Amino acid sequence: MSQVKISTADNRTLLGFWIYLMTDCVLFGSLFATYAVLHQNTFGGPSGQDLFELPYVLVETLLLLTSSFTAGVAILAAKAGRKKQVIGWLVATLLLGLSFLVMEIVEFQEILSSGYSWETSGFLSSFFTLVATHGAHITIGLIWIGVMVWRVWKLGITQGNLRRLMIFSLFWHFLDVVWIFIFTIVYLMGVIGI
Amino acid sequence: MINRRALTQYIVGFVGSVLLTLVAFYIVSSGILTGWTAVFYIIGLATVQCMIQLFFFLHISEDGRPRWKLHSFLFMLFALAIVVAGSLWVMASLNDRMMPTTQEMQEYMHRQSLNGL
Amino acid sequence: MKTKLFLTLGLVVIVAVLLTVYLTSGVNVEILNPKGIIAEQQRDLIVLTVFLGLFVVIPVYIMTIFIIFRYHEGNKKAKYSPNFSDSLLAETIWWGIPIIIIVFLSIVTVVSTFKLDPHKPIVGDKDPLQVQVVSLDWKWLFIYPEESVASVNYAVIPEGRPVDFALTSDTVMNSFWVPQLAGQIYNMPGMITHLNISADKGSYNGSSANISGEGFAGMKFVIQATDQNDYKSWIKKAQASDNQLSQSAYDELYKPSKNNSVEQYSNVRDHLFNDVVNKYMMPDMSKNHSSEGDK
Amino acid sequence: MDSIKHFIFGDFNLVDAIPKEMVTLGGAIGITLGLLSILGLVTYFKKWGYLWKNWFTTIDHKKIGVMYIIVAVVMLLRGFADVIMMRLQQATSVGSSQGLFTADTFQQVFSAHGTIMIFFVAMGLMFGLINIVVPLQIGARDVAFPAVNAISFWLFAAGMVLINTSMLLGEFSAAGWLAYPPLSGIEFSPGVGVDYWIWALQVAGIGTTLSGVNFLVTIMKMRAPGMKLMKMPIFTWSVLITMVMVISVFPILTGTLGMLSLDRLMGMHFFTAGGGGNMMMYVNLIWAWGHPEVYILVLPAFGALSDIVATYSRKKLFGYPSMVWALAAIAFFSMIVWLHHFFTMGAGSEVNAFFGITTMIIAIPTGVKIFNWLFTMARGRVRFDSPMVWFIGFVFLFTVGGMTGVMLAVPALDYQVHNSLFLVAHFHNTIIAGVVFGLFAGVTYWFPKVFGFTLHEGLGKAAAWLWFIGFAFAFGPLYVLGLMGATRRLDHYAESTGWQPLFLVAGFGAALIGVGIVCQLLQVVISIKNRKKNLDKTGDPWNGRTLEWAVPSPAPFYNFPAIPNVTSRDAFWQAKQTKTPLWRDSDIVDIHMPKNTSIGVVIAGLAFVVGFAIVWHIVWLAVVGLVAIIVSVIVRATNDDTSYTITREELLAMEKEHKQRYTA
Repeated sequence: MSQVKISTADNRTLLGFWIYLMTDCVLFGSLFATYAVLHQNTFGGPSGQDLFELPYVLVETLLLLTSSFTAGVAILAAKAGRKKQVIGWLVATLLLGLSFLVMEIVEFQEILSSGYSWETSGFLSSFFTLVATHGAHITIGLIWIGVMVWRVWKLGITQGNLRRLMIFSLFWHFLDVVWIFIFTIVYLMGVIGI
Repeated sequence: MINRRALTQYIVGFVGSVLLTLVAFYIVSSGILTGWTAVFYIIGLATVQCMIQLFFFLHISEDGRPRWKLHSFLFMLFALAIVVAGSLWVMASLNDRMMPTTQEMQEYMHRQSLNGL
Repeated sequence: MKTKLFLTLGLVVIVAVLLTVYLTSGVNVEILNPKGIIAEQQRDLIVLTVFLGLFVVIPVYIMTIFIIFRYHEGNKKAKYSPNFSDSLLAETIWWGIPIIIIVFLSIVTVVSTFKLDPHKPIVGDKDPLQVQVVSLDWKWLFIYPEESVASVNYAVIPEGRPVDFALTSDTVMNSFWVPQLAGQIYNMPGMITHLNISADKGSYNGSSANISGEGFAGMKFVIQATDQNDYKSWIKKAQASDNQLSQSAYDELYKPSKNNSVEQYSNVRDHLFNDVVNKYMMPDMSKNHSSEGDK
Repeated sequence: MDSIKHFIFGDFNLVDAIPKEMVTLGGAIGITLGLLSILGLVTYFKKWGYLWKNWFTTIDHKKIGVMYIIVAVVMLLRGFADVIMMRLQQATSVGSSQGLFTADTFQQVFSAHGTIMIFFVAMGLMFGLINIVVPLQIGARDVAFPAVNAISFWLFAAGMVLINTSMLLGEFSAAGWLAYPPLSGIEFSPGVGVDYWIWALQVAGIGTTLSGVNFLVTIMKMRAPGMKLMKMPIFTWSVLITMVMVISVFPILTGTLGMLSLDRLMGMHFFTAGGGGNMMMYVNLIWAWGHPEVYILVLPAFGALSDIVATYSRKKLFGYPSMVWALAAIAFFSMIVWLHHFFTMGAGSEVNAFFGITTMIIAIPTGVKIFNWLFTMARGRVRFDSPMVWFIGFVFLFTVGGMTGVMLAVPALDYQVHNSLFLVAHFHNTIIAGVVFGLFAGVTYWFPKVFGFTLHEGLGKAAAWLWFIGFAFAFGPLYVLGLMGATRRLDHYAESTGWQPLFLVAGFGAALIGVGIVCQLLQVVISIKNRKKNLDKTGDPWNGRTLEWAVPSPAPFYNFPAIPNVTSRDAFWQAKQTKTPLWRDSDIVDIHMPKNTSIGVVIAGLAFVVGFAIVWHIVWLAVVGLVAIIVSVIVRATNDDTSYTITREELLAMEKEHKQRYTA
């Protein structure tokens, strides 16, 4: 397959998507600021130390990190024009992302089953909202991978597909960066108890 | 073939991130550091990991002239820092002037238990 | 163009001045005729900032009128230099002078903000009188903890003596404002804010300055500053009043009502104010106001 | 049975939703009749095809700009109807009389007035002008992402429709234009009003964020070759800085409204009084977006005035670099001042003092801009057409607004006049005299570029003078009332306060402004009627300085046959002076233009459905709508055939036809 080149229009789209990611950063920033203000208002309910099991979250983090790596390699394969490899790495990214999402839903389920919910306290409201907003972005990303696998399988690596794959990889790496701060500020600091 | 140099960049970025995550995890779960010192270290590790991912995964350095990607990222960081730091400073000042003292809360709890509610 | 401008400006200025003089002669412009130490200093700030502001506004007005008359296209005598587009002198003036004004005003700001901090008790010969204020759905409850009396929409304070209002709300956000005595401060549920004032003799209108629902316009109250013995007799009258502010009486008062008339209560349930504040801090043992079983 | 009905219709039931209050019912009937008659007319004249092909699915930035301005003008009329209701109520509701409206209706009226005037009139006029002018000024054919631009406009329109549906079905928020909790919480505002407010703003807000991204990339990447940043027209500079602010702060609005909605719908405790919530965080976040928002509104107006003053004075803009630095300084400082909106909440003195000082500092670059405009007029040949008359009104009234702003910046002083009518008069001073006058001047100035004929001058000037004098009479008394202790949002006050005469004068002022608006509507109607006589034959009616005047009026859909090469500031003026053409026929090549797309209308329609469903708690409809949005985005994103080519010959033919149209 011939090497596909990035056109000026594509560069403009990539820059436009990057600036959209900056606005998403500010959205997460406002959720982080609210979490920082409310995380001690447990209102008699459980605190971070009671709820979070770090090993479980570590596995989640490593899953997402690996999926970020596989997404990167998928882009390299796409630039090299290797259709089968692209689909392989994309499916790997999909499976890793999906298992991350499932683990997150299981964690929420555990909290809900122990009788607490987002209605319990300001802390739990901001915890659920911050992590669930990230989860929603992950879900959008997973749908996106599904669509891309189908498009690449059907049309191979066209210029349009390459551009969309590169936009997807920006989005996926960005979500991993946001998760670094969720893992640090919500979970690690939650267990420390600051 | 897959471009060798780019692949090594991704591997380095990946391994670096995993290591930083494990170190942060170890610091907290083993409890060798606690309180604000622990927080200081894990925030530092998170920032380093963020920069690694920006550089190796998000290719923030490969930017045409003028470097719009970098400028927009730095300006966003600046706006974010103002909002988050400003909010924390303002809310801290508001809270410590207005929140009823813990001592008053204890008295209230005590009175509630007395009334058998 | 020119005559229209001159005519309009003149008309507007004349009418505005006439209007203000006519309307304010018979009427009490509260903020500009303060009756408390805090409000006096705030009035002085208003005068100072208007004076400083005019340093910029008047030159702008004069320059604008001059330029309109001089450089409109009809006046061929005026110099026309299309590339006259920068002058270091002009730039330094209109960056420099405003900076100086603002630096001076910043100093005034820092000094006045710390001096007029509503949280800071006023140093007087007598220690401040503690008055607790709870804003309810559309009325004000004043509680005198030492004398254990309370009153609705009306409070008597000894003139000249510092008063420390501790403010909270048992409903939405309100803002406790008595223009002739001091600036306003928000009342918020679950939080205590403070306003320290000291008043000359007289009767002063107060209101809520923050929208709080349907009865907002009716949330008016009066602060009466009297000499020592009038204050004492008012307190005695309150202590003698037969309706007592028990928890159930408070629950009755909590129910929304508009344009409440003045009422007085005797022996207030102790710690009522603190319980109103702390009830938002803990899961609701007694949040539902209909909880009986109280003394 | 009842649970099934609740599942299908949520809390919506037609009988309860119809407004009971006489006035709102009257308004609702009025709107419905107006709407039905317009739909009837369009069907009668069989224009649906034309509208769909040329307007609903257009991606031409000029047409989208015109649609923004049409929505803004319609909303100006709606917002001004609220003004008349408020003035009547405050002039009559004294002592024993309760005036014309109940307290609840009055509170809905001022909440709607504030929200509509800021979000749909000011933002609408601003984005209308930005859409029309920016691509033309930087020598581009369109914005960076035409489809996203269409989506942004239609989301803005969907927000407008959602807010007006609240008048027909249900009620609107009674908690003011920024709905502070706990009043806006579910406990104290159980109705659907606040939900309508939240979701109208969310839908329009997301559209605005997308526009921010779109225009930032347009200005960054699509300037004509040779147009360095410091050679850009000053209006485009103000838009660049405004869009940087839009992308920095609008997500905060999205996040805060989202959290408030979660409080109301899911019982969360972000901003509730109990349950571990913290209402002060809402006030903090909403103003961290709120204050930059008002500067987002005023900067493009400043940019428009800079271009206008330079053109009508036939002179270069005075101190171009200083003006750019002033814009940047205003934008920077506007992001660190937001606490002056709640000095009276009780933060520490050091916090209040810091934010007081940063607020004052903004007055310096604003003052610099005013002096620079005046010196632009100095030694020029100033022609006082109606845009310049708006500018003169701006100078006289906006400086007073600036002075009262510096007064309000001093915390100790703000304690007295916060939330009083003094504050109301101040922000109307800066928004009406600043944003509205600046944008009216801009609309008059760039009108011929879009429609091909100039607006009627006499009526334009009459409208300007009526607005000035009306403004002085409407808000002069409010300044005095604020000092007399009158707070804002009062639906009733006592006889003894002595305020009534001043409220009557304010009512008279509002009436004058009303006549001014009528003049503006007349101006448009009469200008359309005798447009043949006021045709703009040369494309350069005002002897302009920037690129947009280099193309004929009305500007062809592709704007420039060949992208002009720019060598200096005021590119078109240099080209006229040195007689060098900006492009030659030999430069004309095949060009790619984006195809029309219905994605905007589809996504906005679905967004309206989702918003309506969330407001009335119809869960299944919200989910279905959301899924449909995602599917339509995927369908659009995977469609590669989105542009068509125009050959060189077609362009040359069209250019020749343009020239003949006026010379023959």
